[in-house]
Amino acid sequence: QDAPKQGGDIVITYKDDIATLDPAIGYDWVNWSMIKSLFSRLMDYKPGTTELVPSLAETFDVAPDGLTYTFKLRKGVKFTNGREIVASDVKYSIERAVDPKTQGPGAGFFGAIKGFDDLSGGKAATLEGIEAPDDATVVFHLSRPDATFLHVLAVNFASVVPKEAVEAAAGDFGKKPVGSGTFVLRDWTVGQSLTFERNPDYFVKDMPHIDKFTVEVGQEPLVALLRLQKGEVDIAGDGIPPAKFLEIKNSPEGAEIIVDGQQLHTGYVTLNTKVKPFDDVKVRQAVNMAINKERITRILNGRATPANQPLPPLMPGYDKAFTGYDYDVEKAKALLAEAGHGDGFETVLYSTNTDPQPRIAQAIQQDLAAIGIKAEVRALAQANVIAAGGTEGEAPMIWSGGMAWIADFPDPSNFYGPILGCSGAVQGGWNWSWYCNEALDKRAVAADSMSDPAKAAERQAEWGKIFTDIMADAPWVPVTNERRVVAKSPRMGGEGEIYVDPTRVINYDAIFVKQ
Amino acid sequence: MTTAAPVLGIDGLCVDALTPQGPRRVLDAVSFNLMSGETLCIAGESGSGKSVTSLAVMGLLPKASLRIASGSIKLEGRELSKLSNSAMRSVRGGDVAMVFQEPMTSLNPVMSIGEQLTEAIREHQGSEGGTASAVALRMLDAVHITEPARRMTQYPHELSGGMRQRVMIAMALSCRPKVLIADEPTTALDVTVQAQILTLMKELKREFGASIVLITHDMGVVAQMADRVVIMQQGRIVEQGDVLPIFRSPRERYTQELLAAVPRLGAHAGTDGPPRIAATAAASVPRAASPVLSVRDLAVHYGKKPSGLLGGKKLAAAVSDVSFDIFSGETLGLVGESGSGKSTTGKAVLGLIPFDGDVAIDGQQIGALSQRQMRPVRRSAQMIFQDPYASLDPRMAVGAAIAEPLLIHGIGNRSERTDRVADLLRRVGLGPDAASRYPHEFSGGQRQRICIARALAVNPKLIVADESVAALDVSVRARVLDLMLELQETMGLAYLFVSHDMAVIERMSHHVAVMRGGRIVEMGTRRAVFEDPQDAYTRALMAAVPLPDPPMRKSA
Amino acid sequence: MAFLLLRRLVQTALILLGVAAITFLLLYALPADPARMIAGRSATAQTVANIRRELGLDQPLLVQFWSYLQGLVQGDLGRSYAQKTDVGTLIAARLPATLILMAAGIFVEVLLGVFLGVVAAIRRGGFVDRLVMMASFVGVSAPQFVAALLLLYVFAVTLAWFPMSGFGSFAHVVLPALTLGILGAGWYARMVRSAMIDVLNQDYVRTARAKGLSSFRIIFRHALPNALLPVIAMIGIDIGQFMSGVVVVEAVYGWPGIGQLAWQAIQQVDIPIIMGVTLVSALAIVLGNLLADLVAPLIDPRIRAR
Amino acid sequence: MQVLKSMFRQPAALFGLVVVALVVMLALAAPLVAPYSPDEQMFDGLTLEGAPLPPSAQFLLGTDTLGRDLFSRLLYGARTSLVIGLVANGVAVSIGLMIGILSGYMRGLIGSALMRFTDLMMAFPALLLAIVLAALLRPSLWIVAMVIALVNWVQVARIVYTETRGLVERDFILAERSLGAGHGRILFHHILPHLVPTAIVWGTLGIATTVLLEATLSFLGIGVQPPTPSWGNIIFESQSYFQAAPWLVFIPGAVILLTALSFNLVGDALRDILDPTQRGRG
Ligand SMILES: Nc1ncnc2c1ncn2[C@@H]1O[C@H](COP(=O)(O)OP(=O)(O)OP(=O)(O)O)[C@@H](O)[C@H]1O
Ligand SMILES: Nc1ncnc2c1ncn2[C@@H]1O[C@H](COP(=O)(O)OP(=O)(O)OP(=O)(O)O)[C@@H](O)[C@H]1O
Ligand SMILES: [Mg+2]
Ligand SMILES: [Mg+2]
Repeated sequence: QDAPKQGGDIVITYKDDIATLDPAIGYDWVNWSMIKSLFSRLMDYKPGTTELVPSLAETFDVAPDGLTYTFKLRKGVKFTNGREIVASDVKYSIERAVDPKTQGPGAGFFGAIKGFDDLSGGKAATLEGIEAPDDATVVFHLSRPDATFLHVLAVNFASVVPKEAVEAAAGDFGKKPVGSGTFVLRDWTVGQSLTFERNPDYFVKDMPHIDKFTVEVGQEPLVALLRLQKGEVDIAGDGIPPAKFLEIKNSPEGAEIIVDGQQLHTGYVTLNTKVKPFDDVKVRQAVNMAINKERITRILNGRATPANQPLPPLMPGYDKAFTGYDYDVEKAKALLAEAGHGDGFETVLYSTNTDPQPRIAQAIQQDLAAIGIKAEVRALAQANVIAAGGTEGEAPMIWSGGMAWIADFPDPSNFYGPILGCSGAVQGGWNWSWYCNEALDKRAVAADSMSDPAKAAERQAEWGKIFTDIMADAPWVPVTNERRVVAKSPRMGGEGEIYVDPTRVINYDAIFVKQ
Repeated sequence: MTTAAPVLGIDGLCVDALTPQGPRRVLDAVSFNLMSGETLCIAGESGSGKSVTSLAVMGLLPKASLRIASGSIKLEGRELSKLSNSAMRSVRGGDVAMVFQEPMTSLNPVMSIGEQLTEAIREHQGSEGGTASAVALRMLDAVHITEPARRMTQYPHELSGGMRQRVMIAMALSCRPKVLIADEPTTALDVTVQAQILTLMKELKREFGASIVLITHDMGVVAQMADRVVIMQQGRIVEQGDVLPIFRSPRERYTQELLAAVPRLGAHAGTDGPPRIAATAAASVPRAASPVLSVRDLAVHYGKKPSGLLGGKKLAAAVSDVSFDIFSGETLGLVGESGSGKSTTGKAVLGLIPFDGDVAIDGQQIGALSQRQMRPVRRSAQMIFQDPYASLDPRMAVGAAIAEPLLIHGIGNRSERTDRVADLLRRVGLGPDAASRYPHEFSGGQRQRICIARALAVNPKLIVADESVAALDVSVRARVLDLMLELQETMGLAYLFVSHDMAVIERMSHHVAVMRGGRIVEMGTRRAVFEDPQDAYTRALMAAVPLPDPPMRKSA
Repeated sequence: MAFLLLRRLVQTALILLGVAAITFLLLYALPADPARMIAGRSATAQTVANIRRELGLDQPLLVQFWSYLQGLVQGDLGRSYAQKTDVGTLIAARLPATLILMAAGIFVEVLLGVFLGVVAAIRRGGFVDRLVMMASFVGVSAPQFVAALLLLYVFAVTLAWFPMSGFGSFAHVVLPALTLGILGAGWYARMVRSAMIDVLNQDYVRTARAKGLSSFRIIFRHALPNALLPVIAMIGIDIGQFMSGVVVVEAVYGWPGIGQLAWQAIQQVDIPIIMGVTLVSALAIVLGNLLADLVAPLIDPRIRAR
Repeated sequence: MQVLKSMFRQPAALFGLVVVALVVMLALAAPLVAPYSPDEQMFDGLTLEGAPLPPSAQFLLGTDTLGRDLFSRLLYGARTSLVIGLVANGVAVSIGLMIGILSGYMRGLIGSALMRFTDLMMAFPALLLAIVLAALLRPSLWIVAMVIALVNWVQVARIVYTETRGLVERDFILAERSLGAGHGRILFHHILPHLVPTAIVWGTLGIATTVLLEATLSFLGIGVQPPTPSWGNIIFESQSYFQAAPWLVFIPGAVILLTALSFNLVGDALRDILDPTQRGRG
């Protein structure tokens, strides 16, 4: 690949409007990467990889007990309003993310910081666990060891914001963001477009590469693709719709346009362990064997690979040797018979209603029919599926497509708690299998306490084991690991990974124009 | 008599009506010529094809149901029936203008009178807006409409039947056509206005050398206007010729009958009531103690009711201070100027429009009655509307329409009703096949008879008859009037009889009321009003009646 | 007249109140929990509870409704849950686009529909009539998405006469308006055709012809106004459709109208936005109908205001 | 009988009648006619890359994106779509007619109240109602039919209301009142017949739009759920494939068009036969 060039304006399209650019609030995959570029955090990732690097922090130090983290800030870094960033800004920003008044969804990430409960419970106004002894030093005190804490400081919610700008915006900070990232929001025409310009004072030289990018929203993906082919658009953010994929792929310029990369994603079917007959592990295993994942990847035009465990292959801890349940209809039938359901049974399979999810649900439905399970497919708007999943005894099976877990940060623990752990198996939770294995929960806590960097490999192995052990209980049917497909114009340069960055989707900092 | 070529020449014209059962001939080999400067009157039976003939000349036969089968129509030697549509356009309105028989439905309900008048003027004379409306105003004035300037801004539904008729005439005359075809132009007009209109037409003829085809039932009008006469019956011309020979010595039987049936004003002078028809009826029914219809201080306002808060339009009374009684077996004849409020009175006394004052039918005050309570009253009081076409549901077969009141009031079973309908149709002189046809397939006079039949169906005690024989030829009219009298004698029917035809009023009424400007200016027994009119207007009315006698015209 | 208008305005307010109440009730009958939608997947139960409390979602329904109404009278439509901005601002930002598309779309629709309907009525039973009938059925049977994309392919991609997407110039509005117009014209065409057939048989049309007027004037000045009543009503209805229901066309042409806002809000259970859009479009519908009712007597003087 | 005979005389109406009969018969006989099960995702129904197959001898009208036979799906889909197009739409038009007539006819409080109720219903976001129902009820064909009827009647009512207002001012209505005709009689014998053309327009154009509307509603989760086919959801599922697999959109589209058109031809003929003022035409 050629070296990145500086300069150039580009246009990016998305279907959905940008909800907010407030780092304490924004939490969807579209604004996620924009917020990443508008703000900086103590920690960040090397573009296109899952490798953590200090960012606003110059250096950091972890105490041996894993309970105290000390960061030294980079000198002379300024917010785009001209003020220099000091340690108290870090403290303020994280407190703001936790403060219930902010209504931020990310508060829970900071649960390990001392005083978290007081602030989020409204009993305190600040976090006692964050100290700013001087302008250049931030110290975090944790109430329990948290091996993912550095990752936590790299999520958007830990972005550093200037208090005066937040207050000046009077509740509208999400529309008038001020940060210290690679880009500055220059203009926002609600419902139409946003313009980002490079931050000339960004603290890393030659970052970012492009001068400006314009985000046009409300753009139908099919049309965005047409515009891209005509040269009006440089990146079609929503990717290539299934209907167009083969046509583009098989066209002469296909290879240049399509960026196809792995992401931290697993598509799965949850089997509700609290609903008959899925309370029987044999039934769950039978279902695992009944689903023809190869066929499903074919329906997806090969844009996914069959999955056999909860973790996606890119995730540390993924067990390459594990094969899970093979597709075996006979064995599945036998297992069902063993469980006393030789004649099959009737059940309901939920799915969201955006293409291709209902189609995949129907493919699964047909596979289940082959072993005698009559599943009614119920394709609903996402909010309703989520509601059904979080209601005890409601949804026997849910195909997660469209809402599937994409990791917040590249650590296996992020794939456990809310979706497979006991804490998520509550009313309104995201553990739609309602699977709660206390023993595994304990092992998970133990693994997360191994915060000593030296033990990282051991911790990874332990996490991998937890996930393969889960598969013995088969609360999920891991179905596919979908790759993200982004379409870019031929003039756009850079490795595929920075368009499908595992931690931020499109890495606006790293992309460049080839000229 | 000139030997010059006729302005309009019709030769062997045959027209077929298309019916589901196949074509039915409605015009059979009609031929006549219209000379320049001549007035040709077409008279004849109702339904004989007079209107169809004139429509054929205009090229306006309804495509869906009537078609020229053969024959030629020549205007100044030019064959009209083969003209292209656009060529025909310049003929229509410009060279040949027409006044239609039914003024109610012939004006566009959503356009102001002014616009409907001026557009034709503009179309054919190319005058600018200002002059066109000046011409229009002049024409309205010429047809003697009250407040012509205001009428220009009004809509057809706000005008009385006679006013609309005059608008139609004004419209036709405004372009100074070479040939004017007027289909019953004065049917709805009171005699004074009729006289004025006829004079106007004569003037037109003199001034512009226009030729006129005048279709009328009124032999008085024929006598007064015609140079030549065409008598039609059942789609055929039975006799045609100069006016004097026809009146003096009619050759055909039908013509003789027609002339014999002409009512003459003063024919009943010296008697009190209408002539007796039924031999069987009791010698004299004693006058009932209480009237069938009693009206006191009736007033009607059109327009919006003033609303409390911000006030509504200023209201002008269309009718005020009207009081009268009608006893059973008696007829009150209502005459008067067009627009004087006759129809309004008729509608109000049946509670069809909001009114002030007291109206009692059969002793019952109707002002306070609900729709449900009104129903028995409706059975005993029926109305025959001035415009028969507009008052018939275009989507209901005539038989069903006549049977409707029976059905509404639960009279008889299915077969009895069918019989009754057939009987009524026969009595008003329509064939039994009429029952299955629809209103638009009838001639004006036929529709009027349908409405009469419908009103008679339930044997009411009171009938408000609004110009209900205006469109009938004299022979049919005589039959219908006799029928009405007979029913009155046998069943004690009471009539409020609105008509502009003084001879008819004279024949039908016991009492007569004369209206003008919404008020009754004179009321009394027929004898008193006819033989000794007090009011100047009444006297003018009497004087304006045309006499059905051509020679007398010459000496007048 | 003024009094009548006043009465209708009061009725309008009542209708809006009714719409607000029903919508509110329905939204809360939804099992989906807005707090959870905002909180996203990683949120703890505590976070969700906090959000719920901050949004006032833990209050009894009536209290919530009451405070919503209080805001409403002061012209405050509330704050979006997901976007954390004034709903009023969000709607106002998209209102011009919606109104422009509405005006243009209805214009095309009515023009095309009336024209085709009139032509079909005149050529009744003939080839043109059949063609118009076919066309109107193609219009209503066509899925909007496909129709919009086809037009886009032809006129924006292949011929490049118009821009593919966006908002701002006259050229931008042509294709979306054309799409909506072509799809909707069928209704107008059919209504006008059947009303015109009736009217053309009336005596007053015969009178107009007897005056020797041009066919054009006869049809458009004499006959058409008598056939327009249903068209007026249809326009009233369409105003409502355009205010909330043109999501697909907006999406295809990247048109920043209210439809897209509403659609996204529904997906996210963003109640304040849904309420706001509902009320604004309800207002438009009621005003549209009011307009239709007021225009009808102007077209047909026989209908006097009751 | 008379009606039927007149209809046979008009080629267009005859064509419509034949198509309507054919569609209904095919829907009823779907299991006998369909070459495959409508739900079977056939292994050889997709290319190796997962693309649907164009029409061929094996799959008469091609396959869809899951490898199912389109012809079979259309046959079975006719059942759903006919119910929606005829029943749901029919009910909507009937209710709309009723309420529209009443509110246009009645004066004073009741008429005005009825119309304001219609306004309210119209102003109310139907989509929302659909979503809520979807979330609360078990989706079924009848619920979607109900929702469609509930949504569509309002517009019919509006049109009918306006037309009725014009009709009541006609003189023959006054004449009917003078005869003593009650409200019911005037409404049903004299006003309703004049609204038949409108009803036919809505009844037949409505078939096409409701069949499509059903798909929108199933998309929202109410109404027939996959894999049950309906003409609408066949189109909807694949509408973005209109280039890659045009048969998936245009064939069902043509079927909807043809069906609605045929109903319209029959309706138009019926109207002409019932409308006396149009009688006698050659
Ligand atoms: N549109 C039509 N369709 C079928 N028959 C018609 C139509 N119009 C008129 N007729 C018939 O044609 C015949 C002649 O009608 P026409 O209107 O010319 O009578 P007319 O002489 O003008 O009578 P009147 O004096 O009553 O107006 C009548 O029998 C009538 O029933
Ligand atoms: N709907 C209406 N709105 C307003 N004014 C009306 C309306 N109907 C009638 N008028 C007016 O009321 C007056 C009386 O009309 P009416 O119809 O009673 O006259 P008429 O005596 O029957 O006349 P004609 O002999 O011409 O039929 C006229 O000046 C007319 O313009
Ligand atoms: Mg006549
Ligand atoms: Mg009168």
